[in-house]
Amino acid sequence: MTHRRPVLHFRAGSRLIAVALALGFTSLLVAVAGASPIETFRLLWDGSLGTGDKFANTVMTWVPLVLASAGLVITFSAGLWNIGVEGQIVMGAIAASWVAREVDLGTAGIITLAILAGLAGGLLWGLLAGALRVYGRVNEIFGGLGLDFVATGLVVYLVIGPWKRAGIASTSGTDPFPREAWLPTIGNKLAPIAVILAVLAVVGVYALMRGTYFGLRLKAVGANATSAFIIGIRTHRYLLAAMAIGGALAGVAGTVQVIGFQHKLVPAISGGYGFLGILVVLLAAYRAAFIAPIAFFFVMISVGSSQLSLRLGLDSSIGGVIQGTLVLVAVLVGGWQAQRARHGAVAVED
Amino acid sequence: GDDDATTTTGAAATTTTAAAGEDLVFGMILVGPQNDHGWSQAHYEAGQYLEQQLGATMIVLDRVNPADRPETPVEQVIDDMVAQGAQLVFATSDDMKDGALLGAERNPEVPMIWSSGDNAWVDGKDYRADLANLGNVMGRMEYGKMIAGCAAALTTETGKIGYLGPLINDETRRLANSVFLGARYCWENYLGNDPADLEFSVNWIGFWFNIPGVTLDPTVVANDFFDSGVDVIISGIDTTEGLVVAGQRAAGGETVWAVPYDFEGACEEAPEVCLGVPYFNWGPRYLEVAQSVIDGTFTADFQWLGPDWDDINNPETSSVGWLNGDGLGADAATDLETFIAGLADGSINLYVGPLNYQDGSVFLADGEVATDFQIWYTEQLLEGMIGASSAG
Amino acid sequence: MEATIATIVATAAPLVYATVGETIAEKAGVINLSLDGSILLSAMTGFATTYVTGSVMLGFLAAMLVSMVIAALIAFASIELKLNQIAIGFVLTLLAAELSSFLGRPYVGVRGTSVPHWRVPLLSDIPFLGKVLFDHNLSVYGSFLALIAAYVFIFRTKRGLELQGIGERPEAAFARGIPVNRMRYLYTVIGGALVGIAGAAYSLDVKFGWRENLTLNFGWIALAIVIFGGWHPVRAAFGCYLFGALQVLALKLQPVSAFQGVSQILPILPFVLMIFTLVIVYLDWFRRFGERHPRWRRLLSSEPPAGIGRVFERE
Amino acid sequence: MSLELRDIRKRFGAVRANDGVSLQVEEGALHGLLGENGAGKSTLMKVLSGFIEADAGQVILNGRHLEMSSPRDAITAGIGMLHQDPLVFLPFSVLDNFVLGSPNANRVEAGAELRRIGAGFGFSFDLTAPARSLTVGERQQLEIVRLLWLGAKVLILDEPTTGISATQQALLFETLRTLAAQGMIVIFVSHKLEEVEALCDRVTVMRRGKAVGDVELPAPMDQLVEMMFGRPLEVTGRKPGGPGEIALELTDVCVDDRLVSLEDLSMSVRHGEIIGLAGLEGSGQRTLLRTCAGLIEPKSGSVRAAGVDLTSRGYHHHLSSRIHYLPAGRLEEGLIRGVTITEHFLLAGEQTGPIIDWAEARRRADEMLREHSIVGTTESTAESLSGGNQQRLLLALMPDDVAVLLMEHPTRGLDLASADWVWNRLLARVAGETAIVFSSADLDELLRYSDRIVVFFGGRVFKVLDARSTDSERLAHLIGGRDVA
Ligand SMILES: Nc1ncnc2c1ncn2[C@@H]1O[C@H](COP(=O)(O)OP(=O)(O)OP(=O)(O)O)[C@@H](O)[C@H]1O
Ligand SMILES: Nc1ncnc2c1ncn2[C@@H]1O[C@H](COP(=O)(O)OP(=O)(O)OP(=O)(O)O)[C@@H](O)[C@H]1O
Ligand SMILES: [Mg+2]
Ligand SMILES: [Mg+2]
Repeated sequence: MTHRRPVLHFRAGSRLIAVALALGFTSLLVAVAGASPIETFRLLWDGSLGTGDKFANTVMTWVPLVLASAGLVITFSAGLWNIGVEGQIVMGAIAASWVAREVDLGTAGIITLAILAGLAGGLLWGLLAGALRVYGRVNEIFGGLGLDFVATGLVVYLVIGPWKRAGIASTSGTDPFPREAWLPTIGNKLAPIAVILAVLAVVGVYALMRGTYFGLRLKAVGANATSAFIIGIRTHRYLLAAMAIGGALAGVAGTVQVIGFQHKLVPAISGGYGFLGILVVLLAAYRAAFIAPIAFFFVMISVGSSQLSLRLGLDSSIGGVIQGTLVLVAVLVGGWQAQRARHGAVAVED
Repeated sequence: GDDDATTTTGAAATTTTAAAGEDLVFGMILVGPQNDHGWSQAHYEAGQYLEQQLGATMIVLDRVNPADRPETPVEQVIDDMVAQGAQLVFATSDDMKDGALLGAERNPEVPMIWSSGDNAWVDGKDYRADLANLGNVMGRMEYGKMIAGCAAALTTETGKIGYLGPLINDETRRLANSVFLGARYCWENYLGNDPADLEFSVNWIGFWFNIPGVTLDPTVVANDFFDSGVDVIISGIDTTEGLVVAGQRAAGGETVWAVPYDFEGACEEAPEVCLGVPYFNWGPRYLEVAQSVIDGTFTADFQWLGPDWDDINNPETSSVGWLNGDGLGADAATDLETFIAGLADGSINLYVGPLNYQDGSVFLADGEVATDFQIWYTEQLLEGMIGASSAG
Repeated sequence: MEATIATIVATAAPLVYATVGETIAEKAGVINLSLDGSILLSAMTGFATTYVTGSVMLGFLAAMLVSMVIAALIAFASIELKLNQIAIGFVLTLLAAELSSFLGRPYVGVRGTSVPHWRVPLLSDIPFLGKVLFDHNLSVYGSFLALIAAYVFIFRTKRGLELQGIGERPEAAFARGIPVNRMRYLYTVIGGALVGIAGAAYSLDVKFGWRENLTLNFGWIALAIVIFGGWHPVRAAFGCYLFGALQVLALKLQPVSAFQGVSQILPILPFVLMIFTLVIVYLDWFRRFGERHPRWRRLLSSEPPAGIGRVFERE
Repeated sequence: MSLELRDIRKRFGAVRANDGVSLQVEEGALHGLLGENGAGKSTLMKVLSGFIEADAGQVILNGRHLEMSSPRDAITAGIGMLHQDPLVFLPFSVLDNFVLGSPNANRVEAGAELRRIGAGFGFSFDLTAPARSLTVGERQQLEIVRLLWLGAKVLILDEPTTGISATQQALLFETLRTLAAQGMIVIFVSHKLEEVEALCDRVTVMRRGKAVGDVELPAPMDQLVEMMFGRPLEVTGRKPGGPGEIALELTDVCVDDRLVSLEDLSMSVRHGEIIGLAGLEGSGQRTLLRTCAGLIEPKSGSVRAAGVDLTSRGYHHHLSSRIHYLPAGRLEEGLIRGVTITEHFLLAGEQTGPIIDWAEARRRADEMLREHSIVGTTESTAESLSGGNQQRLLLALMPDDVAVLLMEHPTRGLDLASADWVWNRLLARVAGETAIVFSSADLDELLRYSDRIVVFFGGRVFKVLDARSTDSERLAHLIGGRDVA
């Protein structure tokens, strides 16, 4: 037992080590590409937070990422690798787009309906992956991946088929929605409703996992489904519920994307936030409390990296490189420490 | 004739003035990579031309499309560039329509150009009188495309030409039709063949360039053309897959050719099979626009500019051009020269009736000469072309 | 027709490499989820190396090296650090893809050297088959070789049996004197090498040249096809050709008005088929059918190796 | 030929599985290795076969130090081990299993050898059949032949008699005697005295990771028992209970469970009654328990509890009828790694609203810990508890009003004190009207606590006995499929 404290202390340091290593690696890349690392990081900061508008844009990008990540915390807790989250975002976006295009109930009505529809769209798509896993024993990774492509296929079909712009057959996107269907904003960008949704999701997921029987059972099912089942938990229902909640939050993310950001349906509507969300949750070690700041950090990098292109002529994929390296290093360092702890347990006692 | 530049002037904008060229900062928003050897690179190099001519400073952001930059919509880029001091912004893709309109609305004091758009065309379908700061520029690529079609028809041995189309809209139908008209004219008049023997098919990928999982794969389309007997591919997309595939096929012993698009240097990736390239030269007009901003005389107008028929490849005067490629045979080159001369002196006008649309309806009655409006807003592919005119 | 089939065969070659490589790694019990990123980064590296050195051979070697390093990293994280293979593979997928964009920028749209074409003398004169199988670029023949070699190795050799044993029940393999983890490294890295070849085969042959996201999604497709193929290289190769055929079909259907819009999304069919396959093999009637017709069962079975994704820890 | 193990040490975390074990075996010996659960027998043999690397110690064969860094080294040196659960590849064919890992590549020859060597001992194999279709005994036979074919001169058998039939056991013992007579060293691991006595010439006894004795056989039973457990075995019996109402009733139940199928089984359990399920591993006890628990759906027949028809109603319905199941794998199918004791109580207990009152939960958990004398804190995770404490926790998680308790191996792997504690708790429950059905491999446990014993053989009920009129010898015969009454 005496060794526990230093190990914990070391673990807290592990994030720092990871960040330092990742920054070192990306600085090297940037330097090789002929730019100044310090200037690069300064621009990332300025590019995402520099002005009120940029900040608003960053926040509006943060919203769908946080929503998707919050949902992923739930599915990861249940032991599910919900790679289908991208597809769930897309299905939410499709459902919300349908409302935005077809329903005419005034702003409040359209937006309420669109959020509900998006939620339902994502929920159903998540539930489908869950059902495939539970009743068809299709691993959720591959079921989800397949459904991602099917969802994208569906948008492409809608955009180039039934919802195409008049006289145009392009996968570029639908016509913009009528203004009544746009989320109301403060200034040009910032949609308070979207921010409220994101905050609710984070707080809700945190509370759910921290303080409820439901969250505890979910964790039990994720840690050992067989034991959980024997203890008396209806494991199938919990797996399905996890997929449903994860999907629903992803669906809301899709809704915010269409009615709050793009204002039309485009094939790339998911923005890759599903996959990015998986990185966020991995870096957050599956804990709801950390996702909001980590997601914000990631979004700063994504949004800010356009500035690198604009001002330094750097390829903006440097943003993705930083994010990926950070998570990779964090995961590896974490694994290395766990390994040391396993071996250390023996050494300390001798 | 309509070989002169047609200028339809919209409302004048109140604009800020830059004192001298060196102080001018302008933004350039590209839809694809700036080194795509196609559409985006042509714009990028026009921007460089401005920097060179005026000593101005360009701010570029490439790959501005929802797939590549989901978190950066066009209007945001425009705001950003303006915030960074841009006094003039070029939004250079049809795909940027919504963002360009919104960005112009939000920044009414900043002159902007939406290339290939029609919002400033008073007689156009989508005229926006309220946007006094957003002008349009487009080249009369119909001529380039006719020349490309002619070169293909003069070269093909199988009598089958394939058109690698992007998405389907007025512009792309217009350009595909022009290729077809050029090909049919040369096939009939220089080779003396029966037009019915010329097979002209169009396949659309769904966007200006390949987006994996969303568009059809242009490499697959090009291969499929060659597999079904096509021996010349004419590209209508922003990137060079058609030419690359042709180059590979030729290396494998097949007799095939291709015509790329958009960018002067596009033949580079496989010069030996390249019949030539119809390209845009945005520089001259962009320079005029920039100068007008400097002078404080900018007006948001609609410019649809043809080649300088005295020298279609004059970088300072011609908005569209055609460069022969290494793959073009000597006989074909001679005939092509004749054809170009005919276009230049007005003796050849291919947009004259009778011309029918694909579904048999009349596009131009016998002897009717197409108006700009009719050409710009082409509704269908022409009779005799194989391929979809619209999606359903 | 034969030209179309020949093209399907040729354009499926990189996928064949990738699925064979992944099948080998998964048979050994290691899931290399990074395929989508590995292929991209290898494609970029292969092309860049060839562009700089002028040697196609070096390009392929460099591409292999890149994917081998990624595969080794996954094996290392799983074997030494006991990390989840899926997690590490997923992170590497995204990272490698971004790296390929970042590092590949100078090589976009430049003209390189491509894989040479070689008509096989005599054989290429066989009607139909000659054109379909024996009139290709060298990397296509390589895919045939990889496929046949993998089949023979896995199902017809002693070492192949050991490979299957490692993935099926690592403890048992270890008890028989097979150094399980060392072999897992080996086969994961060999699988990675094939994935690397897949990347180079794209950028130096099928989609000659380098562009950002040149091969995006093909890695996921390969992963799906491995499952569709029931961890059998030949069945997986069939999946690759089927995928190629669907892409061509999408084109052929485009002018048919009834299919407009729908034709655009035909390429997603492999994923639907994969899910379908996975569901079917767990259905009761399929099992009963399998019991009655053992021959069919073997052909249609889709049992993953029992030890897949599981860390073998020597006590 | 001689084999010597010298001062072998091996630890797993805090557990010293082998704590300086030395052992010497001579040519032609049939050497027994005896010890209670967890004594370190398997660990020692795995070290000898190169499967695990010892922290310290030497293996000396014929006076030569062996460098044992892998099973390959052991096989090369002529040491082969048959593991407790035969390490065969279930989907692979018999022949594939036979050749896998051998340096000889010729399959035809190998097949012929398998047949030839097998025939020498009276084994026969279908070379193309998947190993999945073999019985445990047949899988062992396959492994023995394989090891001999690879040239094993030292053959280690780790508890080979669990899970095989009496005829197969007789055949196995015959085979081992023949091999020893041919000059091989055979090491036979078991915790069953009778078997060791019947087969071996010498025996080494292990306790708590140490070799505590080395005796020539035959030797007095009491001496061996004392060596094994460190004290003479106390037998605390049980007063026969007065059975009450029928708690669970099976009528003509037919079940299909992979290799085992129960046919037309009728049986009833009364409140306050204990039924022991005897039989070799995999003979149908687990299938019966899981059917009673609602985890396996019977093909036909009915399951009723307190007059309610539960057939095909599913596990959760059984639970709400107060029928509980405690499987053998404590950390696999009972407790959850990474989940604390407090959380376990929350999961198993009644839910009070959707929100958890953590302070209250901790207080209750602490109470339970004290009540069940579990060594651990409310925040300890399941895997950090010792096996005995895990079993205590599992029992503590059971509600008080259980009607039928279905248990697999209630004391497997527990030391005597823990085992005693467990049975005391169980007996207390029985007094409170609970009916218990348990399976065990320990004949004494079965005889000591059961009212009735149901003996399984080959996937069917072979005999139902009154426990008080049976002795362990008869039971052993019945388990082996021979009825000598
Ligand atoms: N971890 C597990 N271990 C064993 N069996 C399981 C497990 N999970 C699910 N099952 C099986 O799946 C079946 C359905 O499980 P569960 O009761 O959780 O589903 P449900 O839909 O929530 O309940 P209901 O039976 O009320 O529909 C169970 O009857 C059981 O046979
Ligand atoms: N891989 C392992 N990790 C951790 N502890 C282990 C491991 N293997 C064995 N142990 C522990 O080492 C001790 C000795 O185990 P071993 O398997 O050698 O006992 P055994 O005498 O064979 O018992 P049994 O009769 O039950 O088979 C036990 O306490 C066991 O829990
Ligand atoms: Mg043991
Ligand atoms: Mg159920």
